[in-house]
Amino acid sequence: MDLAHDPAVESFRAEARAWLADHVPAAPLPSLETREGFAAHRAWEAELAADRWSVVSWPERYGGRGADIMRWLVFEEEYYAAGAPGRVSQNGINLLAPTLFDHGTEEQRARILPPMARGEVIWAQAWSEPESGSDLASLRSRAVRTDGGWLLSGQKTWSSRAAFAERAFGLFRNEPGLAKPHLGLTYLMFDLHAPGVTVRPIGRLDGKPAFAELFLDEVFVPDEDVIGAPGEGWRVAMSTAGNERGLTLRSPGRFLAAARRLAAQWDACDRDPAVADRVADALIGARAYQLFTYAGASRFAAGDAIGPESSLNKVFWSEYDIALHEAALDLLGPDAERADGPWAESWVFSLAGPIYAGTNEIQRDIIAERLLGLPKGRR
Amino acid sequence: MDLAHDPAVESFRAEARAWLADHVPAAPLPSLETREGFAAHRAWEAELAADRWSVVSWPERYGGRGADIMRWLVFEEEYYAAGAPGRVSQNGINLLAPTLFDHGTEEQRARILPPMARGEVIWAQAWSEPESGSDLASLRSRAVRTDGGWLLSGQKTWSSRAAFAERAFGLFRNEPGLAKPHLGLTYLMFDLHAPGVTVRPIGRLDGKPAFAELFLDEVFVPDEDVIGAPGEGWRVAMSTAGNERGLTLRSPGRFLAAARRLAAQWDACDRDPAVADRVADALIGARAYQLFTYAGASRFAAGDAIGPESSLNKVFWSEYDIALHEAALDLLGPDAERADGPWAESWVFSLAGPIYAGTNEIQRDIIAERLLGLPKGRR
Amino acid sequence: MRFLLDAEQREFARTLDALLGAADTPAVARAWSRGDHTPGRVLWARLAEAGVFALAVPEEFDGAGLLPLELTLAFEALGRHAVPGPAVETIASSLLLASLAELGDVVPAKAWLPRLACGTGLATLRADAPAALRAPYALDADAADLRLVVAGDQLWRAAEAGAAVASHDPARRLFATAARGELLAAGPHVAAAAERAWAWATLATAAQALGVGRALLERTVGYVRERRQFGVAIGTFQAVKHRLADVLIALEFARPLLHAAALSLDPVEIAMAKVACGEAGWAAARAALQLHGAVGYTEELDLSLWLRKARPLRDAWGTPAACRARVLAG
Amino acid sequence: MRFLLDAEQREFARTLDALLGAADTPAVARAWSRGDHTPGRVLWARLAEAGVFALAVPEEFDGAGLLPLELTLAFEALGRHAVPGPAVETIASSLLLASLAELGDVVPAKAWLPRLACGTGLATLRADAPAALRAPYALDADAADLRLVVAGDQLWRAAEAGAAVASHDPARRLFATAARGELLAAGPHVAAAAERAWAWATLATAAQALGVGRALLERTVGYVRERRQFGVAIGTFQAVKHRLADVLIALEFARPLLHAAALSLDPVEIAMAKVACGEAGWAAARAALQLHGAVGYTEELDLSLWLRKARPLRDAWGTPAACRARVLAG
Repeated sequence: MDLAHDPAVESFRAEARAWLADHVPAAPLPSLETREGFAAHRAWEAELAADRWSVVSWPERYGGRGADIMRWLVFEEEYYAAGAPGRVSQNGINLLAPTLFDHGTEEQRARILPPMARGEVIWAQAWSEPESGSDLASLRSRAVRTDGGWLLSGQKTWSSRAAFAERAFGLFRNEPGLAKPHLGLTYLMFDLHAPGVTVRPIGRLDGKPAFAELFLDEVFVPDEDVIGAPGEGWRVAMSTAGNERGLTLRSPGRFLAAARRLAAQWDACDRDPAVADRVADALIGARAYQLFTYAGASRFAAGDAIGPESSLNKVFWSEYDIALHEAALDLLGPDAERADGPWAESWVFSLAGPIYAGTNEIQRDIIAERLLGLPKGRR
Repeated sequence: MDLAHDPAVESFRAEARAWLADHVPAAPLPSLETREGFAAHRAWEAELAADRWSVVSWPERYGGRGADIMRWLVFEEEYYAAGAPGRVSQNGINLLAPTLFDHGTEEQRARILPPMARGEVIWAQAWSEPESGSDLASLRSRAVRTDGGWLLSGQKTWSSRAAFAERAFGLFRNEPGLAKPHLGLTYLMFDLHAPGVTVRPIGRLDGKPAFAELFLDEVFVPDEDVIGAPGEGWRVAMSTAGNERGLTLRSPGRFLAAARRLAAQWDACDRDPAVADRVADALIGARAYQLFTYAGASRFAAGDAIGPESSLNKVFWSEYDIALHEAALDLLGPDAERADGPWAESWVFSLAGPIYAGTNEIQRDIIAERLLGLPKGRR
Repeated sequence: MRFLLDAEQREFARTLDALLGAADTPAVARAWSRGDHTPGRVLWARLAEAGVFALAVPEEFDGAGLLPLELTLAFEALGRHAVPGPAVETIASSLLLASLAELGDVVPAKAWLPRLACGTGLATLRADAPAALRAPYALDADAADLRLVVAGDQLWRAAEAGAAVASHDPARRLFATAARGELLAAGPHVAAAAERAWAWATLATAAQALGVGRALLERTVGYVRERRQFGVAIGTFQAVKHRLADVLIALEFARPLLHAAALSLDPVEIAMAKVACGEAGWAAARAALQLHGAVGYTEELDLSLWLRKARPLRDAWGTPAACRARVLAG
Repeated sequence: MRFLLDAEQREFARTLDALLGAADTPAVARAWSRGDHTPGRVLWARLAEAGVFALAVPEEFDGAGLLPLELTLAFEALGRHAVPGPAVETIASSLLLASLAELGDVVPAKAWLPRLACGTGLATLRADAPAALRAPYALDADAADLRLVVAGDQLWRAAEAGAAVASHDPARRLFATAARGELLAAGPHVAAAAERAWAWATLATAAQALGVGRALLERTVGYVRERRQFGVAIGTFQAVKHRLADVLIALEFARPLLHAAALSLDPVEIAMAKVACGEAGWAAARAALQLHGAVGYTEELDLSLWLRKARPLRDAWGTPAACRARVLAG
């Protein structure tokens, strides 16, 4: 057991750090949830991609560096330590791309991944529906077979990035009325500007259109944009959901950087004793999350699959993130109210953490039932 | 709306304070959960009773002072502020006596209450059974009709005070097999030294025999020791349970005194900043609990009944008590481990708070269903 | 002792609640957020008619006398209905001017108190001292007719609102109003009067936070009774029940502190009430957001009007940390 | 990097677990609580045979060399099985003597380390300095063969255990052992050696707390699957599930900190591990007590053996407050 990275990984780290030091914008970009900020973040993705830093873990032929999971973690540490911008391509890179690697065709990968890596095509996710939030198996939007493809109809919601993105991916019911609701679903990709698609941006708490409602009326999708077999969508999507909750959604690098920022702010506030415990806990929690992830990555590198322990992960980081931001705001005193403050946007974002990617209530049910073996059935 | 007591109440307070200043033992009595301490506390009850301070809210003919609820609250404030001993007669005074006032006969009251007031007869409660903790309606111990009375058989547990007490009260099933499990129960009083009773003391976490298991084998109870009608036990007991959770189980005086002790200890520890927030919250919580109780007492004095809001009360004080003790122990640092420390016994006692008198899980269900109107059924 | 509202007080609260319930306050708040103050001023006039802004104005200046308990009832209602505008600041300004008058400086009181009491004048104020309770911005200074700034022992009437600073709550418009313009008063009596004004501001803010928490709880209870997932109303899930039970406990144990603080006007009791009401309101917001899920995270659901107010009110006119320190100072 | 136990380490942990699982450790702990050390010493010898007490003894003194990671595995197992006795203190004493030897003072090491490593000697120690990590009592001084007391820059071997002080955990017997008897060493190297010893004591205590938490969780999961109320196993209630899920999260995020601290022996990392393991163990105890209900509150249920240990271990060799301060000191 050791925590020292290989020299090759450390030289990868040094290379990333040097590149970031040269390229990270001095001033923060405008919020990526605005049209102007979206464009600025898209340009940043192109800049990353130009030197093959946008998708380090992908194979080189799609624009990556073939980095293993340790290198990916190290890259993320450097990325956030450098104060680099949020990732507008996150849905595509973290949710769709892993699905394509596991279930897509070579044609799909070659066609879809390089423009994703360059930020030319930004992807929105289209999972939820108005009546299907946590209960994803109850989806009702339909995919009806037509000549050479499918016609999508129905309504999707909480589609993050959809206000400004080009394309989206999600599950649609191709065979209604089956006994088990998670059967008869198909995983499809579609164009947000196709005929029949209406995108209605939704403002989140701070008013920024961080997600949208999608109204689909017989939107044609060619067969080449189905991932996996028709009717197999649930199984295909669940592997993505595992990724989402697991190693890729929140890299430890984010929280290490945030905890260091908090500690620096606390130093600057004369080490306010009323917040001391929470600053210590932020430092401890960031390190714990990093080490927990290293342990998972080591098991993954040794050939183990990522299992339901990703639910531990989701609950931990989402509650950690809120606690960290609450401490930061409390250090600001009455200035915490300022929407232009140093923690303001990430605080608003943190409040969504216990809700999305499976609410923490659902995650705790999963932990209790699958990891502790408590009986299912009631909630 | 006002918070000033009547002059008559204030002079009652002054009388109580003066008596307590003269009589409260300088050194704490030995733990009432030991044989020696039980005897010492019984003697203290007699001393209280000699000057009619043991049951101030009872009518004078039974040894009380006919104090109204405001006077009772004021007495409790003075009692705990004076550092007076815990009440070994608590089960009888707070649980059985209110039941006798509501449902007993005049003969029962005249026979039972005065020796209870003098500490001559100490009462244990005998509610729970091994398979019926929170689920009290599932009781199985039986009362079988016999000539001039009843024969009790079965097993009771968590019978507090029973290791050293004289008598006990509880519910027994006189008519098994009815459709609704809370029907067919009878409320009876019995002698712990009667033939057929075996008392097995149970040590609590600190080893002291704070409760006992009772094995009953055809224990004869005369009709005069049934409270209310046979089969009406559930209804009779529930009025007591309301009292238990409500105003009488934990008087605000206890927590005001404890919070003041904590604040004094904090002062003596150089106002340790790591515990400051919790000391402030202890002071705030004690005052909130006092005021909440005053509001309830005012409504009660104005003729309202005590309803399910007593569940708010139970959850609040039990969690408050633990938080207060945790702060106190943290001020002690590694000395918190000492079983002879200033907070040791009351800390162990506080840990039982969220469990007994209806677990806090049950109380929160009640709050959600009866006060907020959320749907019943699942848990 | 009778720690219960009397019939008149209950009637006052009921009347305000009915008035506000019929006033489409969400629309008023949304207009205010856009900078359209017209519906807000119409509502303000009706609240003044109901007596709200006379509760901190002595009778000699056309007020109702100082009635702090009624004030908490009114501000709980304002919070419950998400009423926008510098209501706390108007009350605090009234107290400030009334206190100056008591201390012999009667001119500003004569000029302004009757207007504030009858609702034709809106006031705001800003102060850097006392440090622990500093109010660094003047709320809604753009909408206010009277902008007071306390700087040390000077009281200024600012001619301009100054630079705007965005709040997390768009219905709260903050301004860094500068201490210049007309010097209304100077001397140690300014600091004394300001201290009294802060106490009332803290009390009124605590009441408003409690009302916000109550609205959040009520709306969330309504939502979880209706919203179905996994085939049942989510209000049947024990995790949902227990979280809402905890919110109710926090709110119900905060209210008595608020009323006691109003009765005594003791600074420690006011600080206690502010901690309890502010934290309860914010706990209600956290629970409301979590149990509404994604829909609660949108600005278009009216819930956001309360969600975004809860944390600013927790910190305004005395953060929990500052108030806990006040409690410990004794 | 490979942040995973290797096969040998996993085998070591498994072996200890099997050994202890077959040793009726609850009976051993109960005997120890009564002052009957015989079964405890028998078990101690078997643990020594398995190599536990050699993990902090250099090879030149018949030890296995300093193996902090293996130490955390061993102490997690000791905690999980509620093994009584001054195991942490014996390890810390070994480190203290080994460090003195490194610093040139080899006599006490020669006299004691071989005995401690092979399990024929039990050691305890007490210290007033450093203040933040003070260990005010010598654990099980009545049972120990070697009683060390650090007082400033002096190291004493006490002839007598001194006055007994009761702990909340009757299996932990505390003594106010006095700094007198034989002066083993004096000078600044004593303080330096002591600091290293404290670090190992903190690490071992953290591991023990984690093991205690794990046992409490396992036993509670077993109980709630069986215990029925209202017609169902109480483990079907969501409130029960969520509380146990939170305990699992706390334990699972504490363990990596423990292993990292063992790898680096960095004082900040050790302090982090102690906070996380100590708090997780105590959270597990609170949940275990609540979910067992009254039966968990009795000493006769074996659960009490772990329940009573969790809070003393949280505070021993570095309270959470002291460790958080260490983290912040950087």
